Amino acid sequence: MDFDLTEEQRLLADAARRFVRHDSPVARARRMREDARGWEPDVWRKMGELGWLGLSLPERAGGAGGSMVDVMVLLEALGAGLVPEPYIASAVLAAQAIRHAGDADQQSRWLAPMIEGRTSLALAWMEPARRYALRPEGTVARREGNGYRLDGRKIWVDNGHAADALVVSALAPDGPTLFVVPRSAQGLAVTRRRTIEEQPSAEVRLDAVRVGAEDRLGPEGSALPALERALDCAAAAAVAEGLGVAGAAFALTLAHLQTREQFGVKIGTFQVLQHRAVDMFVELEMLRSMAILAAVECENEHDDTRRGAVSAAKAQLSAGGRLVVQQAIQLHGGIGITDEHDVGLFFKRMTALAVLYGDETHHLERLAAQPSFLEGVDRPAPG
Amino acid sequence: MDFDLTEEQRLLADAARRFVRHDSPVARARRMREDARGWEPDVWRKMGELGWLGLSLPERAGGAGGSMVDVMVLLEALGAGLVPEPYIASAVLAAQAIRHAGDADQQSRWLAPMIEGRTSLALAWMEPARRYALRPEGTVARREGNGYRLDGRKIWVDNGHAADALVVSALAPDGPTLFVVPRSAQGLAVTRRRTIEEQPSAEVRLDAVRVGAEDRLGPEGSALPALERALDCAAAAAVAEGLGVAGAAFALTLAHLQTREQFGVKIGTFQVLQHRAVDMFVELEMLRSMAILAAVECENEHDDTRRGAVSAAKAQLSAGGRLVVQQAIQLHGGIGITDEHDVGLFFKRMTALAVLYGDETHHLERLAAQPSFLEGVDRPAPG
Amino acid sequence: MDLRFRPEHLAFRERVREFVATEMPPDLRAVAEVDGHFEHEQVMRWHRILYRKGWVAPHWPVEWGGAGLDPTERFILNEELELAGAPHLSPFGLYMVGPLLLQFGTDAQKRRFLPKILSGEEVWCQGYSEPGAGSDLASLRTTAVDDGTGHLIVNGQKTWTTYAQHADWMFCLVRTDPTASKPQAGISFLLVDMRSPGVTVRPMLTIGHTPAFCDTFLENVRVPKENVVGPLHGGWTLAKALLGHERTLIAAVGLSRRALLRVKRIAARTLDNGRPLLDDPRWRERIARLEVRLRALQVQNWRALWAQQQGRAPGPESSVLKIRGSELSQQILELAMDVMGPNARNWFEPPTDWLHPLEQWVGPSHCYARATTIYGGTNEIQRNVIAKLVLGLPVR
Amino acid sequence: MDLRFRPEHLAFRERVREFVATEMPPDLRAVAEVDGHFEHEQVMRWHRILYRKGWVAPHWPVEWGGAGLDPTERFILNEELELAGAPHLSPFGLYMVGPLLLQFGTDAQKRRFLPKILSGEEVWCQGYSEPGAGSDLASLRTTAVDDGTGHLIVNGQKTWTTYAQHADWMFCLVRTDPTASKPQAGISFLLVDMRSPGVTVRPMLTIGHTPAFCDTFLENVRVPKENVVGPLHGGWTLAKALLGHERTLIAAVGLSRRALLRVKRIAARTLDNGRPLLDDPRWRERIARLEVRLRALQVQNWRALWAQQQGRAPGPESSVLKIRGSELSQQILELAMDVMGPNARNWFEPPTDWLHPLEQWVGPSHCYARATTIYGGTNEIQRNVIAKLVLGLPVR
Repeated sequence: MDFDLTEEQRLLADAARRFVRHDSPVARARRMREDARGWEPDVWRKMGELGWLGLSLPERAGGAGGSMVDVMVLLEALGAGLVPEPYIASAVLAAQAIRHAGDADQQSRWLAPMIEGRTSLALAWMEPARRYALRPEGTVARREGNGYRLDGRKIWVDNGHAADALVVSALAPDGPTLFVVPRSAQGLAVTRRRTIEEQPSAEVRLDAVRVGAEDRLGPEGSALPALERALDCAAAAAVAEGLGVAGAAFALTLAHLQTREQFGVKIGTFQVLQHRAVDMFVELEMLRSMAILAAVECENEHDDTRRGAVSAAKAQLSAGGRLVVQQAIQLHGGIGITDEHDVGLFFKRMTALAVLYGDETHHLERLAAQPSFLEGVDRPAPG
Repeated sequence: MDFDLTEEQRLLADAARRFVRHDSPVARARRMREDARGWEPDVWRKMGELGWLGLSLPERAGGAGGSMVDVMVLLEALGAGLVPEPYIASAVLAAQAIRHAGDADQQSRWLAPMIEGRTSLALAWMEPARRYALRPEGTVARREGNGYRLDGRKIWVDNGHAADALVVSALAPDGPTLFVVPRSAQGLAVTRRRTIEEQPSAEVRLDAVRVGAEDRLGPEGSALPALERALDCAAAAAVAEGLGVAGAAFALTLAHLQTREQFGVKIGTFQVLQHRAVDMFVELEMLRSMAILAAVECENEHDDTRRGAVSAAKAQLSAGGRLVVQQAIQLHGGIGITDEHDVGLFFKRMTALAVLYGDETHHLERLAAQPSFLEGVDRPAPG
Repeated sequence: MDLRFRPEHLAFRERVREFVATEMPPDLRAVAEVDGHFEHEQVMRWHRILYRKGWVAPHWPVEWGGAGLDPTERFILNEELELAGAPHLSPFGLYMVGPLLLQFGTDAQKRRFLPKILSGEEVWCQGYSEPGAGSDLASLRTTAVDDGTGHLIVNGQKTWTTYAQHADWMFCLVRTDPTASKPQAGISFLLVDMRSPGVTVRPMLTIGHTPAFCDTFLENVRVPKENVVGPLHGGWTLAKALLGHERTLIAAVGLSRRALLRVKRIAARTLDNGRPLLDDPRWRERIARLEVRLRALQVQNWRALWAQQQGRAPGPESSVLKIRGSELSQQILELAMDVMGPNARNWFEPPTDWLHPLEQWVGPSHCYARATTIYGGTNEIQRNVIAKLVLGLPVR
Repeated sequence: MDLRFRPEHLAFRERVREFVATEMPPDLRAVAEVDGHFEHEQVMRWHRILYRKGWVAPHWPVEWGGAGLDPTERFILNEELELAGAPHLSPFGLYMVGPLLLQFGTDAQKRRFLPKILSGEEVWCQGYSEPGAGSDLASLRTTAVDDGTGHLIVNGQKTWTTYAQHADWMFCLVRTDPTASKPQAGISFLLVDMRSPGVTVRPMLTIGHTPAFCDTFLENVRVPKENVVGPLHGGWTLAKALLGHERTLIAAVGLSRRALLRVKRIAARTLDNGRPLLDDPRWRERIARLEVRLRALQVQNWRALWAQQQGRAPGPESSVLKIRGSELSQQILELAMDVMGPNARNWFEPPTDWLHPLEQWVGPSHCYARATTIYGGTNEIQRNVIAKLVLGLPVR
C-alpha cells in the first residue's frame, strides 16, 4: 500500500499548479467562453511540450508511459483552474480508444502529433436516445471497395468542433468497430453546440464518409472493449478533475466564511455554516479517496475490479461533488448567483462532470451488475 | 375549504388529551409492554363508552356515523400517549373491512359489541413472502356443505392474539373473499409475536377451520375492494397516529433543548441544534397537512383520488416521520438511547408505523400507478 | 375539514383559465411552453393585459385599482398564472413599494406613484442590500444628508437591484442619522428617481445567464425630501413591514406543479435501453417522491390560505412555506437534469430531434434556481427566525 | 499510489482468517451468523482465546504483552474480526485505561493493573460522563476529597458507565480541586475498585434492549491516593490523550461491510411480487448507493492507515472517519429495515419459514445503532472540532 505521490508526481502537481496560476487562471476560462473554439492552440502546444498530453500513453507512440495516477495528479490541478483545453476528450478518451483498439502504426500516426500538442482528437460514441449505451446502432459502416462508407449521427462529441480527427464508433458487418475519420473528410458535418460548462461540444453527421481499411482500428467487431476501457479512463479522469473543481469551490467558500462579515462578526463563526463547511470537507475527502481508487484501478485488466472501482467513484462524484458546489453557492449567498463570481463556474463545470461518461444512475447500475457486488450472497434456489 | 375542527371535534381532541394525561400516559404503555395481551380490556371498554370505537362506523351498526377526520383527531392525541389499545387494528382496519364487505346483519353482529368495547377484532390479510399484496394466495377457502373450510396462514395479524373474532382473507373458488372467524374456532392457532413497538402481533394458522356461509362477508370474490378501502382508512389512521407520535417526540426534544445545559448555556442556543429543530418542525407541519389530506380523502369513492392521497400521506410518514424521531434521539444525546427515556418509545412506534399498511416503496409505487400521476403527460407514440 | 374550493371559487378559476387561454399572446405562449426567459417587453406587455383586466394588483384596495378579490381568489389567480407559465410580473411596485405606500405614504405620494405602478408606466426596483449588508440589512452604509435646500444628497452602492436596468424608480433604505444609538435606527425609506444625475446602473448576469441583477451606484444624487416615506429616520419599520405580505404565494406551488409535470413529460420522451424513463421503477419512484413533497406543500399552502381567508394573522403553518417551497423547486429542477442525463449539458441550444423543446431551458433554470434558497432571506436566516419566533428557542 | 497490501500483510490476513475459522467456538459462531447479542461470558471467553493467541492487545508494547504487530497488521486483525462478526471486546481496559497507564502510570501501577487487563481477569469500565456533564465533560461534579489518611473520599454519580455491571475497576475523572481557576483544572484521573463500599451500579437497557449502559453511584467511596494516575489535579491531560488512539478502527469498515452483505443476503431472500428485491432496480440502486459510500470510506480508512504506518500524526484524512463511519452504519441498518418491509417489526422473535435468521436481530440493532452518532463525542461535537482544528474557522 502506498498513498504518497512519487517525486515525479509531486513535481508534476507543482508544475500544474504553477501553470494554472500563471498561464491559466480561472479568468482565462472565463474569457475562452467567448471564443468559438473555446481553447487556445498555443496553450495546447505548451501542454504538449510539458509532456502532459501523453502522460499515460505508450512510449512507443510518443507518450510518457505513465499511469492514470499521473493524469489524476495533473487533472486535479487543472480542474481547480477550469483549464478549458480538451484534455479528457482528446488525451484520455480518444487517445485511450486508439491505444486500446489501434495497432502500433495507428497509435503512432494519431497519438504522436496529439501528444506533441500539434493536433487534437475527439471520440464520437454517443447517439440520440441511447443515453450511455456503448453499442453503436445509429451509425453504420458498410464495406466499400478497400474501405468503408460511414453513415450516421453522433451527439455530445466533445472537442468534435476542433479536433483534427475523430474516432467514430459504427456498426460494421461483423460488429461494432472504431474508425478514425479526419476532420477534413468529405461528408463529415460538425455542428458546434454550447454546453452548461461552456466548453463546446458538437453534433456530428456522417453522410457517406469514406475511410480506408487502414483507418479501421483493430478488427471489425472489436470496438466495445476498447470503448469501455477508454470510457473507464475518462470517467476516472473526470473524478480527478471534479476533485479539483470541488476543492477550488470549497477553498473559495472557506475564504468567504473567513472574511465576510454580517451582524458584526465573520460569518464563519456561525455554527450552522461551520457544520455545512465540514459536510463539504467530508465529501471532498471521500471524493479524494474515490479519485485515487478510480485512477489506480481504471487500467486494471480485471473487468469486475475496474468497473466496480470506476463506477463507484463516478457515482460518488455525482452525489458528493454536486453537494459541494451547491453548498458553495449557498454559502456565498447572493454573489454566488452572479456570473461574475467564479463559484458559479465551478458549479456548472461540476454539473457537467456529473453526467459525462455516465451519470449516477448508470454507474450505480453498472456497479450492481458486477459479480463482486454479489460476492458472499448465497442466493436461495428459486421456488 | 375549511381547515377548522368542528366544535365536536375540538371537544373530542380535548377529551382524548385528557384521557392520555389522566388514564393513559406513556408510563402505562411502558407498563403494558410486560403484559401478555399488551392492553387492558377495562380501558378498551372505557374507550367504547366514550364513543371512540365507532367514530367513523355506520350508525346502524352502533357507530357514530362520523368521518375519518374524527378518527384523525382522536388518534393524534392517542399517538402522543402511545395508547396501547388496538384502535387501528380493531376499530379501523377490521371494522372497515366488515363495513365495506359485510351486510347490515353482519355489521351489527360484529361491529356493535366491538364499538361498545366488549370485544375486539383483527384483520388477517398478510401472508409470508407476499409483502403488501392484497390478494390472498396462501389461504384457501373450499366450499364444504353449507359453509367453507379455511386452510392457510397469515402473518402480522395485529391484535390477532386477543381479538374475539378475526376477519380473514382467503381465496374462494370465485375469488378472494373475506370471512369472519371466531377466535374459538376449531383449527385456528394463534401465536403471539412481539413487535418493535412492543404491541403484540400474531401469526395465525388455519387448519381446516369451518365457517358457515353467514360468516362470509359479501359474495365470493368481493374481498379486494373492501380490503383496499379498509387499508386506506388504516393507513390514513396510521398517519394521524404518527403525527401524534412525532409531535410528542418533538415536544420532548424542544423541552430538552430549552432546559439541558452544556458549556454553561442551554443547548437550545446552539444554532445547529436550532436549525435541526426547525427541520423537525417543518416535517411535522408537512405531516399534519398530509394527515388532513389522508383523513379527508381516505373514504373518497374515487379510486384515484383516494389512493393518491393516502399513498402520498403514508410515504410522507415514512420519510418525514422517521426523520423527526431519529433527530429527536440524536438531540437528546445519550439519554435518548436508554430504554428509560420515552423518546425511544416514540422512535420505535414510528418505525413500526412506517411499515404498517404499506411502506414507502409500496406507496410511492401505488401513487405513480394512478392515472392522475400522468395527467397532462402527453406520451409520444412508440417508435 | 373540507379540501374543496367553494363553487364560486371554482367558477373564478374557470374564468381565469379562460382569460389566460384567450388573452395570452402567442409569442408569450411559446416562451411559456418551454419555460424560457421572457424579455422585459414581454413581461410589461403581460402587465398591461392584466391591468386592462383589472387583475394586475388584486391585493390592493379597490379604490386604488385593486381587483376586489378575496384571498382565495387572489391565490387562485396567482396559481393559474403560474400553472400557465405566464410571465412573472416585477413584484417591486405591485407587491413591495405599492403596499408600503398604501400603509405609510401620504395622500400626495399615493396619488403620485400608485396609478403608474398599476398601469406599468413606471417600473420599480428595490435598493435594500449593499455589498456589505445582505442578511444583515441594518448595517447598510448608503447615506442621505440634508443639504438645507429641501433635498437629501444620497451616496452609496446598492446591490441585487433586480430590474434596475429597466426601472424608473427605486425604493431604498438610506442612513439619514449616522449618530443613532442602534444600527436599525437612523434609517429612512426613500424613493429615488432612477433618471437623477449620479445614478449609475451596472447589470450583471446570473449563473443562469439571465440579466437579473444589478449594482446601482449613487453619487451625490439629489432627492427631494418629500420622497421620504413614513417618518424620517423611521425606515426600519417599513423595511420590516414588507416581510409579511402574501405568504401563500411564496411557496410557488403552481410553478412547482408545472415544473414536475415538465419532468414527467421529459421522462416520457427520454429513452434508456429503448424504454421511456417514465416506465422505469427507479425514475417513477424518484418522481413520486417529489410528487409527495409537492402535495404536502400544496395542502400546507391551503392551510395558510384558509387562515388568511378567515382574516387570521399568519400562523406557524405559513412560516415553513418559503423553506419548503424553495427547496422543492430546486429538487424538481435537479431531477429534471438527472432525467435528461447527457442532455443536461445543453446550454440554450435549440431543440433538435434528440433534444425536445422542453429540455432547452432546463440547464439555465437549474442554475438560476440556486437563487431560490438565497433571495428574500436565505433559508438559513429563515430557520433562525423560525427557531426564535415560532419555536421559542433561547438566544445566546 | 498502490492500493495493494504487501505480501506479508496478505499472509497475515490469511493467518487471522484461519485462526478465526478454527478457534471461534460454535456458540459464538451461531450468534455471529445472525449478528445477535453476545453474553458477557461469551465476550470474555473470546477475550481469553485472543489472549492465549497473543492478539488481545495488539497495540501494546511487546514487553507488556502486545503482539508486536505493525499498524497495518493491527488493522487487518481488527477488520477480519469485524468481518467474522466476532465479539467486540470491551475497549475500556485494552484501548483506554491500558494505554493511559502505559503513558502516564507509575511502574507499580503498570505492574498491578496491566497484566490483568490483558488476561481478562479484571474487567474495566469508564466513569467520565455525569448526568450534567456529557459533551461538556469539564463541568463534572464528582468530588474526591483527601481525608488525610492517604485516601480520597469520592462522592458523585457517573453515567454511561458501560459494562459497570461486570466491571472490577472503573477509571474516572473526579474533581480534586474545586477552587481551580478553570473547570478543566482541578480534575484528577482516578482508579476505583468497583467492590469498594459505597459503589452502587444500576444497569439500564438501551432502546435496542441490550443491557449496555449503567448509572454508577459513588457514596463516600474510599480510594487510596496511589490510585491517582498522573499528577494530582492533572487528569484533564489524560482525558484528552485518550481521544487520538487507533483512529483507523473507529470507522468500523469491517462491520459495515458485513452489515451491507447482510442487507444483500436478506434482499436475495425477500420477495415482492414473486421476485427477490435484489433483482429490483430500485433496491439494487439503493444498495449500490451505500456500497459506494462504503468503498469511499474504505479507501479513506486505508489512507489514514498508511499515514499511521508511516509514523505520521493523524491528518485531516482521519478526522472524517468517525462521522462518516457512524452515519454509514446507521444508513445500512435503516436500509436493512426497509428491505425487510413488514418483517422490520420483528422484535427478537425466533426465525420461521417467513423470517430468515438474518432478520431476527435487525430491529434491535437498528435501534441500538442510533447510538453510533452519539457516543464517543456526538457527531455535532465532531463537526465543531473539525471546523475549528482542521478547517481553521473562527470561533466567536
